[in-house]
Amino acid sequence: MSGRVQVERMIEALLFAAAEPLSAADLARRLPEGADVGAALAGLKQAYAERGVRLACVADRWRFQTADDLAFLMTEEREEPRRLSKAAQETLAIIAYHQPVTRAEIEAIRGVQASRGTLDVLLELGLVRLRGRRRTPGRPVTLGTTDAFLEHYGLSSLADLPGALEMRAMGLLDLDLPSDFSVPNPAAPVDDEDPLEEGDEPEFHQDFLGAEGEGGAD
Amino acid sequence: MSGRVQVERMIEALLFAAAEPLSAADLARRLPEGADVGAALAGLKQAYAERGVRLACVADRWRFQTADDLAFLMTEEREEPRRLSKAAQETLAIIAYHQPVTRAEIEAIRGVQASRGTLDVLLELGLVRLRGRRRTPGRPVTLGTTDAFLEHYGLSSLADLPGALEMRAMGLLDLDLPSDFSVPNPAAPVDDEDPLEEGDEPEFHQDFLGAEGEGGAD
Amino acid sequence: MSQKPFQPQLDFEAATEAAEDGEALIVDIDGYEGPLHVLLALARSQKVDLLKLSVLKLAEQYLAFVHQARRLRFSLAADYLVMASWLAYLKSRLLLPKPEKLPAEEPPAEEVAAQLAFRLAKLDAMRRAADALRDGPQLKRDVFVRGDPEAVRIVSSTRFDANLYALMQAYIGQRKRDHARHYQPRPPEAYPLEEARARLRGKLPELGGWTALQAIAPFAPAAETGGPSRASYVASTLSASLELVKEGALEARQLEHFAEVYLRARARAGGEATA
Repeated sequence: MSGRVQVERMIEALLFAAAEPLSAADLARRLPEGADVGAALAGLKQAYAERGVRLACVADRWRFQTADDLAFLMTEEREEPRRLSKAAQETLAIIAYHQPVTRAEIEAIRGVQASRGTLDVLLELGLVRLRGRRRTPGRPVTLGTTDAFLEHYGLSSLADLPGALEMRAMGLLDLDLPSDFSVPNPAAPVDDEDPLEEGDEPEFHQDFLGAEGEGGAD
Repeated sequence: MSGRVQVERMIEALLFAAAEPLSAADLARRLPEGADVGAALAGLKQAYAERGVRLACVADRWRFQTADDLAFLMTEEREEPRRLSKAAQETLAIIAYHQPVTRAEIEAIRGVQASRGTLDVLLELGLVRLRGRRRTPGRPVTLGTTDAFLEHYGLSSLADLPGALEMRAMGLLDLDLPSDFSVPNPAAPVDDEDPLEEGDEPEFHQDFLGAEGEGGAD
Repeated sequence: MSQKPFQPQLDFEAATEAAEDGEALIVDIDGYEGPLHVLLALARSQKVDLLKLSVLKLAEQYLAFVHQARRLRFSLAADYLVMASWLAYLKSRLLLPKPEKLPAEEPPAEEVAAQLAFRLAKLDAMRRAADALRDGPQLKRDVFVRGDPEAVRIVSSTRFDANLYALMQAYIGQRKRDHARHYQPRPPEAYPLEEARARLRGKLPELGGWTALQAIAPFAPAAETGGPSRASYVASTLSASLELVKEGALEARQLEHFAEVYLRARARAGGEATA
């Protein structure tokens, strides 16, 4: 009988989409007048008895949950970053546009100290690399982006990074910025940088972050 | 319980529990070696075809979702969606069907200048993304749709866009207008437009994720 | 097309006015975004395959539309008028007998008409596609995913969310902040003199013997909690002690420059000050 099947379908959808378990009364309120909620719940419970998902009643409220015997499937948790934190995103943006850039320069633009966790994440994801050393006192290590960065963002070269014109076209630049506002060209040749030499493997945390790098503060 | 049924149960449980769609590769990684994920997914899709919850493939990944004929029940779950303006809808359609497409090309098709706000909204909502640059003079930035777009409209891939095949057959998706075409358009002259290049097909996953995208590469 | 003289029979008053109003390009006539959208709407009313549409009829309809719109005193956008004059020209070419020789680089009028029809068909296809997308099942409007996923988050870990627009936003956001940033040093907090005086007065009974100033001044609280520095405590306590010395409540002595200052309560209050 199709009326019964339809009520079962409705309950199925409602329980599936609900953010929390629903009582029979909750369900009845949202179903067409006269629907036999009890019978439909019993029917559904039966139908799902052998499946990977079961209909369970906890404290008089109903919900779908995965079958107990499959719990082993649900244990694995992968802690891999899918989305960059705001700090990492911002740092990556600066490195991309201002490369080669030193840590001090990143901090100058961001107005906060570069946290160690942020750069670690970017290095670990392979989006950022140590490029060389600036030919200035102290020979600070410079950072730049990697080929993986270009791949991820679908760019064929650094020259493809959208510049000020495109930012304006997308409405990202407002009029309140000074007229001399410019975005550097990351593809331009650099003459004050030495490539990292063979054997010059900067101790990242020492050379770049200094001793005081905060522990992953984002 | 036969092996096939067990695999179906496992997939069922995983997809129910997951907070986001999972690809066949994601599933295979979590299932016992040698499980026939494809057959099990097909079987599940069949089993759920008439139910209140259905198995759907969006952006090449699988998810359970409520049957669309039951939308009327879901008043409490419905989020007031940001309504796209007609201009934004049309722009989104042009980007979806013509990608990768430049702003000038969108304007050429619509015959009006893209108003500020139209593209911003689509980018902001994450329905559209910057894909790269056209390899033509000026190297204009190209636009394309995102996975979120496919998920939102329940499409398993760009090939599923309604009517795309016929439109392509009729030449309606070609970007180059017939030769010598010259409707005057003060807003966006089209005579400096170059056709899409060979090999610049909207292969979404390839372009976006590079070699290690999607598949079980981890 | 500039070789041929033609009179579009239109005056450009409205366009001029509109331009003066600064809204020449954002004019919205009956919800049409631009001339092409008007043409499409008119073409649809012919109810034929768009590719086989009568451009002649279309041109007439459009000219009538623009005429009507102008009479209703809409401020008419330049685009509409350019399109109108172009269509009037195209119409005249379609109607006139073909000249023996076409001027160089001017395609036959029929071809131009066909191209216009094709272009309208393209826009129409996108309009229909937009409608199809809008009317199809949409997430959170027609279909819903699991409302309460189980505690285990199963994420597809190989996917990395790289969004160029977000990257640009992140960049610009910082540069803007950079421009807006001002240096605002926080003034150091000082140990108020009144407080130091009151405290020292309270301590007088304990100061029977010579006691080092350093030992009397309060110690700064643990770092990071704010509050005055140790130096401020010492300085304020010294100032307060000098006042008490002047009042005759206290004696102070220092053996040499930079040596420790010692303080002692005077045996009897109320005498003359000691140097």
